[in-house]
Amino acid sequence: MLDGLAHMLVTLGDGGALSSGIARAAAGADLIKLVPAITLGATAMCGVFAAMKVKSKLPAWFSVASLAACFGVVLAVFLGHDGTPRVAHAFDWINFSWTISENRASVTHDLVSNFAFYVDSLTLLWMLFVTGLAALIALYASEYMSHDVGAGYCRFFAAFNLFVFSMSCLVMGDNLLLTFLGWEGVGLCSYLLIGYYYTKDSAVAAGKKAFIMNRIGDLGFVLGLMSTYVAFGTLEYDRLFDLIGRGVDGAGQPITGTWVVQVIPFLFAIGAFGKSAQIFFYVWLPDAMEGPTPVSALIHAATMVTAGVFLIARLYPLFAADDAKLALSFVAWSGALTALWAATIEMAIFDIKRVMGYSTISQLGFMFAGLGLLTPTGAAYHTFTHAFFKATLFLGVGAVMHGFGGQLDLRRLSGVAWMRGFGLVGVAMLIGSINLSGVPGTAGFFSKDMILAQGFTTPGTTIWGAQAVGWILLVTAGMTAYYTFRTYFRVYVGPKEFTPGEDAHAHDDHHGHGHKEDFDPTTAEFDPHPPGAPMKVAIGLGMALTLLAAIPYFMGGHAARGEHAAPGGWVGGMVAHSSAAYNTPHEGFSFLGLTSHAAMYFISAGVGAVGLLIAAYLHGPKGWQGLWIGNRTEAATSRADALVPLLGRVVTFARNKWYVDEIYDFLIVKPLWVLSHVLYFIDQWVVDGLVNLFGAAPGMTGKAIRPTQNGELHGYAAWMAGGLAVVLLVVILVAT
Amino acid sequence: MDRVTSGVNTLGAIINPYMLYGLCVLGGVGVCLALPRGGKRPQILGALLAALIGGGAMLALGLTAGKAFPNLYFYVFSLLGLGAALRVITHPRPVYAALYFILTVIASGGLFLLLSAEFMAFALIIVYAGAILITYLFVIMLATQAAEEGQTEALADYDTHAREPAAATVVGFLLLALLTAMMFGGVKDLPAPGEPGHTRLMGQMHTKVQRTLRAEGVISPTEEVNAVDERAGTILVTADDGTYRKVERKDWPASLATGNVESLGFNLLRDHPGGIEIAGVILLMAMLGAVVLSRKQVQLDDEAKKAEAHRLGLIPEEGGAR
Amino acid sequence: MLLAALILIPLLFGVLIAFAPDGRARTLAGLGTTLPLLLGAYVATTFDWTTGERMQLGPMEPAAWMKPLGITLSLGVDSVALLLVLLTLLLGPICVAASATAITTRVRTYYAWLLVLQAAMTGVFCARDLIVFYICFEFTLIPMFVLISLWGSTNRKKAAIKFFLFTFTGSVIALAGLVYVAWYATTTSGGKFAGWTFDIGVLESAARTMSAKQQAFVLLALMAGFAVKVPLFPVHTWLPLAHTEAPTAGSVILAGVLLKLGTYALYRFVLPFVPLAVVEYAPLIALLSIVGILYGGLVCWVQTDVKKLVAYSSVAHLGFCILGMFALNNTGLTGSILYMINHGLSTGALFLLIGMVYERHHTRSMKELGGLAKRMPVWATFMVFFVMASVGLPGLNGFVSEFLCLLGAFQASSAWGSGVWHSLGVQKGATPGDLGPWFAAVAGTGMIVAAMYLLIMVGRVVWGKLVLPHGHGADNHGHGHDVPAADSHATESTGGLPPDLTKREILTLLPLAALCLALGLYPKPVLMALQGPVSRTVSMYDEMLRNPRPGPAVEKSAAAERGAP
Amino acid sequence: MIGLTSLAQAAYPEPMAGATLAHYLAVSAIMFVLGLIGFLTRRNLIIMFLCTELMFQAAGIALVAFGRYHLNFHGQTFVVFILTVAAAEAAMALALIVLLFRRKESLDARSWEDLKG
Repeated sequence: MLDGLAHMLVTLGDGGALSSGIARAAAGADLIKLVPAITLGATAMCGVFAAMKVKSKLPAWFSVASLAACFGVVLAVFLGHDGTPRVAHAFDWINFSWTISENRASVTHDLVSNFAFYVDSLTLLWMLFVTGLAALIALYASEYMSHDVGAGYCRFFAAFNLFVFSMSCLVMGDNLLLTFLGWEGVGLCSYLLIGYYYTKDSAVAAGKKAFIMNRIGDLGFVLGLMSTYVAFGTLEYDRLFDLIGRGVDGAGQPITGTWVVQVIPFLFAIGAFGKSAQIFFYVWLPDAMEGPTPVSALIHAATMVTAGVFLIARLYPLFAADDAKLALSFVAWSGALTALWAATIEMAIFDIKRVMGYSTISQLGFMFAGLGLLTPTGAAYHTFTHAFFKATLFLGVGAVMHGFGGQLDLRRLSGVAWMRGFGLVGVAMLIGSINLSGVPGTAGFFSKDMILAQGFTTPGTTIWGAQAVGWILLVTAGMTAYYTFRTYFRVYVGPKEFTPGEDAHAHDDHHGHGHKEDFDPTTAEFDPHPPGAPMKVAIGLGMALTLLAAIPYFMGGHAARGEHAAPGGWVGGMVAHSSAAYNTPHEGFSFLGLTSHAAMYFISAGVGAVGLLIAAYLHGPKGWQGLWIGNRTEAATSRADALVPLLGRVVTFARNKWYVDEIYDFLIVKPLWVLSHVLYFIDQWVVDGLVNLFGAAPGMTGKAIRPTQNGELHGYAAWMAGGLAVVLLVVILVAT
Repeated sequence: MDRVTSGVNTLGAIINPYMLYGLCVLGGVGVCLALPRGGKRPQILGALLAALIGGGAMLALGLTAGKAFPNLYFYVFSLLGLGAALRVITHPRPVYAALYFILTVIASGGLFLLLSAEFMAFALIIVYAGAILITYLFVIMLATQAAEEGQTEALADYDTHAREPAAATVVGFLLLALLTAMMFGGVKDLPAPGEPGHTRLMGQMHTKVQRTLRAEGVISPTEEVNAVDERAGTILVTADDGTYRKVERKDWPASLATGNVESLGFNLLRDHPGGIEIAGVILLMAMLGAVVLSRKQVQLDDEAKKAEAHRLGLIPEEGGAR
Repeated sequence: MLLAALILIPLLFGVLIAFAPDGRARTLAGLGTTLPLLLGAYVATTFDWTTGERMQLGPMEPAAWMKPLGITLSLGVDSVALLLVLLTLLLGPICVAASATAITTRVRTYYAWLLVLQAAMTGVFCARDLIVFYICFEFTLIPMFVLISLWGSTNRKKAAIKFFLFTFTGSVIALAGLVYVAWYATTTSGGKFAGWTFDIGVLESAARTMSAKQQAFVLLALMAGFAVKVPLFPVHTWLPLAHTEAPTAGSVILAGVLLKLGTYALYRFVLPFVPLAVVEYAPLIALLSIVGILYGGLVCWVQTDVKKLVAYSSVAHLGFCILGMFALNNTGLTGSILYMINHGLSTGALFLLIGMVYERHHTRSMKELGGLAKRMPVWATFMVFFVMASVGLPGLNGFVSEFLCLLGAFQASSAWGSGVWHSLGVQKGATPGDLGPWFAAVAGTGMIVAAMYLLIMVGRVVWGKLVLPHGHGADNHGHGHDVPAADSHATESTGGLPPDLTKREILTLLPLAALCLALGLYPKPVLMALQGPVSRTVSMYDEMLRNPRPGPAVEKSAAAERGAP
Repeated sequence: MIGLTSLAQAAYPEPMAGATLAHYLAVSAIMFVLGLIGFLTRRNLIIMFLCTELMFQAAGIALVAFGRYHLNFHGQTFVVFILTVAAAEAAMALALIVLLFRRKESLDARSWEDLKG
């Protein structure tokens, strides 16, 4: 442990730490150890600030600076990275070996999982956007959380930094166990940050739910991890990938067709589903929107929820080692169904933040489908673009919440973009929306296209029902365009009209501190509070990054252009140099003489356009300000209202999230709760009752013979005489 | 072993078992009747019956002994002791009971004498009859209400009425039947003196041997006993001129024999020193205990006194003369 | 000598306190627990950790005590025992500090018994003689009984009696088993009477030659005693009651050390003494522990008394400990021993925290407490920290041990689906055994349940709106009421303590927190130190499990069966 | 001068003809049973104690008879101890009786049935 720390300190203490550090990075990836060190240090510092009762924005600036430094470190390592995976060893963690005699021979075994970081291009890709966005969002949060300056502020940034630390462990962990540490760590931070407004019961419940649902998935992760150890005798990625690459397990037996490749991927998939809120597990993510918006932006949109994608990408060799690709088919189908399922809900609900939450679930479904459809590149690229545009969208939504007293109902907000100070927000939302709905030319368009096209390219014989997955995704893409612009049209354009939220009690509350004087829900005099400089900087940067995210697609070769060397451009290159490299099938169908990917450009653009147009027709504003076909004149109504009765109960069902929470409650929680009560009853009355019965037996016996002990001297004497007589009788009978 | 077979004389040879059990039953009935019941008549009848049965049993024992009419003293002491014991348990007045007990003790002393336990016989009479029973009498005096002037002493209810006499007698005589039945298993006659016992005490009593020998004139006053070897039957005697000689067993005087007291003393002090110590401690403790207990002042509150007096029938009416 | 000093110093101070004035009792108790702690730290440096399996630090010549019976006053520790001794020593000063304001009546008696208890507990871990072990083992009952029955809460008498009788009954049966082993050891060598001995090392080798049937009976007897102490599933009912009623320091010691006496005894006696029976019944015991994990967890869910909840959670946690132990491989056994220490730290700390709230508000009911984060932020921070340690969050101590226990159970067979050890050598990380992935999978759901009940507890007590019990109000319905945040500081009485933790209380918690973190992030030294004794035990089992047909142990026992009457 | 065997046994003269061990044991048994019956039936505490003394007497007779039968002194030694115990017991018991009598002014054993002081 100490040598790692000492090395880190030396690195830090070196004159001109960063420059020399960068110089060293060329030689090794040791510098990357600074990321967890800095973030952990920042967490501790925030704790110190709390103890010192700092009442300024110091923790925020400190966090922003340290996160920016982290980003710088990652960038430096990235620039110095030559494509070969490296391991940066910090200190030993669970690392021990033992020698036992097996068959009279001493054999040494070990269990090694160190605090060591595995640096390859996949890691760096993830770390780049994790640290970059974290710094950006910390900046945003410095203003967003300003109402809570003091202990709460410190708490927020401590958890924030701890989150980045955990995320870096998750992404960079050199072994499955360290990944798991990060995995659980981000879960903890998610729990703490969702429940940030801890006096609100719904927030506390949401945090709890997130943690517990995650834990269910984590069980899959742990079992997968232990299976891996049993099969391969190691948890370290480099040893693991080496063995899988050779197609053997730890004992040198081939793994093809064994439980190793058939069972383990399923277990990890379940773990990934939990963290990434996929089918069966998604229910926690919408509730997680109870947390402050920066948290939603960073954790529940951009980074943490993509941990599942990362895990499968990281273990892609293991997933791909199965010839039948059972687990990947499972992943593909789960992803597609999740995408569709979430999209149906989004179309019905009114809470704009939850729309974003479900949209995240849906987009994560795309990513999983991409993984399942054998394009880890597509999945990674979509993760990458999604991180930026979804973060931007969240930041925008946060600005609206911040400005309108926590109002989130899209029926109560309209024409926000036209209001003073919200112009940037409107633009940012538009850019986010076109990315999300896949308007051609945007980053989101390209990344989604890679996955969609793969659905029709990957043979159905490899991935079971790949084409069906493709169709589902295509339909979902259309729905995505619809629900994205439904929100956009209703909230950001249209007549300027709003009802302020109940600041102190609404969704994202506690804004009262700084702005209470602005707010009086009884009068229409409410002055929307436009975002300040830090928020604007963050939103602007996010917007810019979102736009720039399309560029990597064109760096390097691309399938659509017939360059098969590194599909997916820059990201493709990054993935190809990592463990997630996979020879993705690209010779699918051809359509009008175009390759599948090229054809998909047009098809998905068409589908997206249909969705967008429907949204414009149903929700668009009237007149010039928006699109001309719209007719909406006030915030609360739209043409869609007329459709609701036609669809009958379906809308109600969808609006109530298909009652999945209730079904879970009825099928799992309630029975368990009843069972618990029954068990407690058993514990008190049967198990303990039995014990008490044993305990009471002597007492009862005593009670039964108590009358003989009446204190009567004669009685005792008579008993003695009688006893003597009996003894004598026995002696006589025995003796004769 | 010789001793066991020579004089086999089980109880079965003395008395027919059925007769014994019959006697037990009859004796039981007698004792039962003799117990105080408040009235006089059945008590006298019972006492007579019990006495008759007892006498009859003793007679039977004697007649069937198979030898010449047995030792008269045994019967005298036995009958005296048992009769007095019967009166101890049947007499309603505690003082009389205590006095009868003294009679029992004396009779037991007689039996002890017959069993050649002279020391114990006198110790018994001195300690029991002389000390313990006198204490009893004191306590009886202390713990009895003084009779009113001019009235005869009223007997307490608990003295005049026995508790469950029938049941107790049945239990008692059942026990007796069992106890006596034990003796049918072959209890032996008392052995004749013959084989020397294991007590070889003379070797330890040089002074006594020397004194006795001098007194009997077996040795001269100037000679001293040097060693006593009882097994070999020699006593080594040294003259003052340094010569020594042996006194053979045949020359030993009868008075040299170890007496009862000597034997008992050796047995007590040599074989049971721990027991003596413990007995001493017990006595000391008893003394301290008695002192402590008797110093304790019991304050009887009026309420309780009255209630108890009521119970005892001392105050017939509320507000009556005290 | 050092070990004897570790036992004698608290004992001496205990006696001293009994005769000291009330005012000095605390100081003396602090001294009497801190000195052994310092000495313990020194002992740890003199211990040779590289050969942890060797009994060390004992006197060269054990003093004979009862010669005819071969009972000696011999002391010595291996690394397992030493770690547990250190845990005991650490909890000593913490318990004294935690009692500073909580104990106001009969102060002298309290601290005297506390120190005597510590001496007895240290003695259990240091004993190398069976009788010394057993005497110390049983002697822990008396101080604990007194602590519960004099300074406990409302139902303390019943709890104390139940605690005493329950554990005592069990351990008497265990004594029968142990004495049987000792008796067996006197007659085995050539059928002649070899003289009594109670040296654990000697008995160990003798006991292994017993026949399978004899071992099964001995196992049953030992389990009867030690499983109660642990406590394993069906015999756990004394624990919640005792925990709930005990004073804070009592609960800390109960959770921290007393339960470990049972697990330690299992490690020290059951595993080495009766391997044949252990192999045969390991799945059954593992099953019971799994039942305990889930059952304890689910029962926790419906508790309203925080302390009771944590008490039941101990049942669940120690289920993991036993599961790992009976996996009979290195990972499992290492995890199990580490679990003993970790559970002592985190659960002990939780009891301390609950005690601190109880001292202020005189209630432990979740219905009457809520949202304490607002009022007691420092307390809340510690609470969340230790709850996370208890939940098994990686990076904190609980995870390492829990993971190792589960991994041990998981690998104790070949693979998924096979269930039984039959394809030896196919899987690198697998070890012979009869448990397997399914055991780990089912037990693993305990992780979820643990998160569930602990977070529900945290959600109610730490988060949410501030709820405090009625002080002395007229309308005391026991349901608490919402206290507006503004006047929350002045209105409620907090037993003369400030609303949040005092410096003393923080100082009691800090060492525990630091250790939780240290053992979570750098458990390597401990893990390596445990490998000596663990490997020694596991090697034997490995041998036996790999050669289920007449192996050396079985042959020996067959010979013994012929030889024995 | 006396015979060869007489010296050591001089303490035990010829047994009285006709009285066997059984005779003495029978007397002892009857006396014991009488004492027992007395103890069971009488309600006066003092008389009850007298009855226990009676049983002591019976035991003494049996012991001495057995001692005589075995030609040793252990029986008599035991009687010495019985005497000691009887004396101690009498002292204590009588003190207690006086105490009890002072408290309730009654010697009825039934007054003391309530097992509490």
